[in-house]
Amino acid sequence: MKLIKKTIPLAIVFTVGVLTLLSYYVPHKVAVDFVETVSKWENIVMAFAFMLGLISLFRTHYGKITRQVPGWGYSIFVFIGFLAMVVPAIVTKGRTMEAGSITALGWSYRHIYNALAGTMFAVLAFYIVSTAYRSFRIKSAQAFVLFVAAFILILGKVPLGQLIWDKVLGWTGYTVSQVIGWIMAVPAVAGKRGIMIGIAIGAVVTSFKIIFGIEKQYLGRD
Amino acid sequence: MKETLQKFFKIDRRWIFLLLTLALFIPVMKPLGLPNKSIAQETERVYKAIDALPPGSFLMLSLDYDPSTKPELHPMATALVRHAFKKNLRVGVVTYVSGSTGLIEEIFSKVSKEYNKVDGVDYVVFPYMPNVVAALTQMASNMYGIYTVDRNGRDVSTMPVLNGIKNYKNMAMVVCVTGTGIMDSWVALVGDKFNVPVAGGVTAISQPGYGPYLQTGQLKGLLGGMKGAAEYEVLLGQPGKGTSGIDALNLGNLLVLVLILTSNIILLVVKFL
Amino acid sequence: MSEPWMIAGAWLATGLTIALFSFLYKDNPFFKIAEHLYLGAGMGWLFQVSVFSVWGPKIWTPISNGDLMVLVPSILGLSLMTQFIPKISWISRYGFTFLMGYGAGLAIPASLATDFMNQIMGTLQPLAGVSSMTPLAIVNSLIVAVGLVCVLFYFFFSVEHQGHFKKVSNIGVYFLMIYFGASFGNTVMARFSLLYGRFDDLYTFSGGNYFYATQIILAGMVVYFIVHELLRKKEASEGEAAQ
Amino acid sequence: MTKNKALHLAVLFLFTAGSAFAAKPAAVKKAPAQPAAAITGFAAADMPYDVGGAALLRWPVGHAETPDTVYTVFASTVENGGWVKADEFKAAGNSGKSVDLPFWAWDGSSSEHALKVDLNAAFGELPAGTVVHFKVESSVNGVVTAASEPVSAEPKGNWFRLDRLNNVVLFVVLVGVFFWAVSHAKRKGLFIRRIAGLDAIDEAIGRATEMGKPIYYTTGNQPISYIGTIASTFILGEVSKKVAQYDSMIQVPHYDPVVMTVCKEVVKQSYLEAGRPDSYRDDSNFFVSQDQFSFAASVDGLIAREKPAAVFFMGYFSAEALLLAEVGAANGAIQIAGTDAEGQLPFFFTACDYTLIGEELYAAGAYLSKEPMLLSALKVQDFGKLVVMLAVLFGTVIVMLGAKFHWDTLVNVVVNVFKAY
Repeated sequence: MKLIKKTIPLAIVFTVGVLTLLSYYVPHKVAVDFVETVSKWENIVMAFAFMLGLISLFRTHYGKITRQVPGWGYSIFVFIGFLAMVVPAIVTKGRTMEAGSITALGWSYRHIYNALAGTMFAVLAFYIVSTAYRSFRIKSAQAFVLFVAAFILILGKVPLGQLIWDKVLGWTGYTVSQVIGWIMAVPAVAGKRGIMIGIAIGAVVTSFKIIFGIEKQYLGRD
Repeated sequence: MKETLQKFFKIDRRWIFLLLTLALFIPVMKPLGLPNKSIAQETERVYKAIDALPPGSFLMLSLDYDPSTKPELHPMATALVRHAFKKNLRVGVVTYVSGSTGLIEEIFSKVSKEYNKVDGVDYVVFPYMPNVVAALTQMASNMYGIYTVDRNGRDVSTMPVLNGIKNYKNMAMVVCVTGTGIMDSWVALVGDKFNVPVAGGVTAISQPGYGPYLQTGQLKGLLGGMKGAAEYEVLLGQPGKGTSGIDALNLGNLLVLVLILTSNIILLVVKFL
Repeated sequence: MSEPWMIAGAWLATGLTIALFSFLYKDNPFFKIAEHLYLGAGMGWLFQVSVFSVWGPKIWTPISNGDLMVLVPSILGLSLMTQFIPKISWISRYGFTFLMGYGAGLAIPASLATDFMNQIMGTLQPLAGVSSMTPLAIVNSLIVAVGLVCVLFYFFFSVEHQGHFKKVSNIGVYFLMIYFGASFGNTVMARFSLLYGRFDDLYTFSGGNYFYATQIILAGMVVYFIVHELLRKKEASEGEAAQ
Repeated sequence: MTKNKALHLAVLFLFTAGSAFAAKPAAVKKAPAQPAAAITGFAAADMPYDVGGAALLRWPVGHAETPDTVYTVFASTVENGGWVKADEFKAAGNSGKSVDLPFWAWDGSSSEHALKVDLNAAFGELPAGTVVHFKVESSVNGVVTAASEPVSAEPKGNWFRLDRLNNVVLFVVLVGVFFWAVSHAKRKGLFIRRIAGLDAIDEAIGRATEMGKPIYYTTGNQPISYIGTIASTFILGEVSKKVAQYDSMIQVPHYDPVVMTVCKEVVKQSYLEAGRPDSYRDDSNFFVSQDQFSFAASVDGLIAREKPAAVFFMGYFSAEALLLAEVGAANGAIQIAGTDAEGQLPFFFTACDYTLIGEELYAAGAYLSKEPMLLSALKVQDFGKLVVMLAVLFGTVIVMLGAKFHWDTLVNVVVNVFKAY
């Protein structure tokens, strides 16, 4: 039992991992084809995984409706939203445009999906302001640096801010765009690069632990 | 005194939300025309390059943005099309982002009427193509190898707008408006190799990354974000969404600055009280 | 699509937009409806993408053409479904260990190349042109190099950050702060332009040709909040009176 | 210290050994000497270290050549005729130095021209074993001034990317260090400094228990194959163990169904290890949506309604990071974030109480579990950083001095070693 429950899964990780790893160093067509096949396979497995999610979602909300838990009425809208996208998609075979005008799916996409996604994305504008108000308080030298960098970037990105800079700090001989350019190309690069290199090395080590089965907590106990 | 001030720290976020709504919505209804600083050189370079083209030249536009970057890039694309029509240039449009087809339609259904331009005679919109690298490579020798029909399925070979246009050598200029990396492909695969002038329009976030291309002249000019769109509208003498947009951004950014300054001033005062 | 459909679409989009924005005021039934609708619509959109770009061309077409290789990933994919049956849910390990192996194998060389070696080179390479650089440019390149070393030291786990180590790691923190601040500030305007775009749509839909969709829906929602608040107060005062 | 030296020697040896295999002008067929208007020494060979379908052409710089001279390369797959223009370039823009390969895999000089010809662009996919013929013409202002005799080469797929040797070496060294650290850890134990954000986990869970409110944990928006997600599942294991001990409640909304599957296993095992299998609830891991913003909208709704005492954001996040974190903050939760999405770090950093920056996310699982095998991994991470720090410090000095005194070879070596091909 241990063989099929644990050993084989670990063998799969090892084999797929090592072969994928090697394919980076082997230019031959065999390796290229291998990576192509495996990534196609991954695509297919992910398509099944998506169904897993969809079924989970339906089960949850179907359960809420049948058990009539408080707020079950809202769960009906999950199914309405789903059908509002899928029914037109079946009719139009997944095309949003046909002969220069939008199809039923295009209509659903634009007025339901896109309106909702765009709005949620736009809500970020509100949150970015309230976060800024709350957290850009100069309580330490480090917070001061954070504040100054953010302040200059917010100021210098709009024409009015550039005018203000020229009025107040024009005597320095540097425009705010030059200062922004310097911040983004020098100190910010150092900070970002440090994070990136750290991440890279951490990712390599973690991948290594997974391929060699050193980290296998994700398999569960039995 | 101290307590009242400290209350400001815990001010209900919803007041801030309301202020921001006002700051961004008022310019939408009525552009304020807040002072826009002198026009950036990169914007002017795009304008001058297009303005210098003789009437009847073929301008290729690659409009590759979807609704998520529409606020910044749509005004640019609209202003560019207006400029081209005003100068009586022939316009071809290609796209490699599937979400942009509806937006392109929006531009031409409006702007072509303003200038009495006819689809197929003065402009052509090609259908969406998924693989940008393959398409750009193919167009180097013969663009009809991939584009046989326009977006409505009409045969392009007989269209007057494409008379004498076969590959990059026949095009006067390429302008790519995008929120993706597609502009890099245009520069590397087309501009550098076939001596076609390439200019572009990008979002404000990615704008600093194109500095090197501008320096080396691989890009003839660049419109950056809402500001670039507004500047182009000023050059064109037709204020539009870019101009009202930059008003909104001016007010929005200033609001943030005022807020964080206020909160720090209160912090200082509280400390010394 | 005909005119009435476009107007209906405008009303729908306006309603959903305002419903989501109303969460900024407080949680309410309109938001909950929009939220649940979005849940379904989002999965619906992905479902149709998956059907027409994976299930059709990558699974169904090959199988009907006799290419049985796709059965292998299909079986791996199916194994994931055993999640719904707790007794045999361990079978799903076959599916996800495949995904993990693939991810880990890809990550090692790619991270080493782009995020490790190329970043070191990016720091060193500018200095190769030192003979033709202005003093300022040299100083800038050196700031990047020193800053990078300090930031990396901040992440160093093997020594306690005390004494001189503390100083070095503190310098690293300053570089991180500049990056965070600059990156935050750089994003602010982009988010505003998105919000401006939504407002612009709402303004368009407030026109007479859309039968004042924005105003009417907004007014309706305001009325709801007022009535709701009044009822709540009334209930509260009645509750007090009863005591 | 001697160990380090030995290592350096080994690395050096590998690179020199590599250059022994480097592509020497291994011509398949050389053109015989030609009269005046001829390009002599024109040679064709298979392009090394590639998948096939490309050839490498080399010929010496001509005496009569000016920077304006244009070279046109023709290729053909048949014995006679069938010439197709494969490439065209100005003499000034190309030399043996312009082939982008490191010093251990290529020795090009500036007194020759070298060109990689991509044959797939000209002929489509070539069948294996096709012999391709090449010739080159030079011209000035469109007038042909010289031409070469045709030569031939057979493009084929190769088995090793010698140009990526530095990548291999780095990987092998890291693996070696890992096993050294493992054996060291078993003998002596390893020191790891404290990580502030992780010490706050106890506090957060304790508070949730006191308040009788749930804890929310999100694993980001990447699939299970992504490293940040896997790191997040490790941390989830440790967090849920503590949750089980405190008898608090954890809720894990998911973006990816497979990650949910894995997390169920992880949480279940943690409850077992904490000795409270009866408190485990299968629905504590639940699927929300695989669509970015509808996930954010729903989780925002949940946080606003249930008002959790603590929220954990561990994994990779995109724009939804601030959408989630700001709602959590507004609802008074203690928030601990950890992400390797460097673009979102500023938002977590400002909106959350503690933030694990980048690699600290990967280190967290090991730090919390205190298991020697896992702690060894942290030592490898430190070793990697040490390599970078030393490389940057010494590299800066060497490159600057080298550039100043025109030690071109030295500068080239340093830059090549750290370049990814």
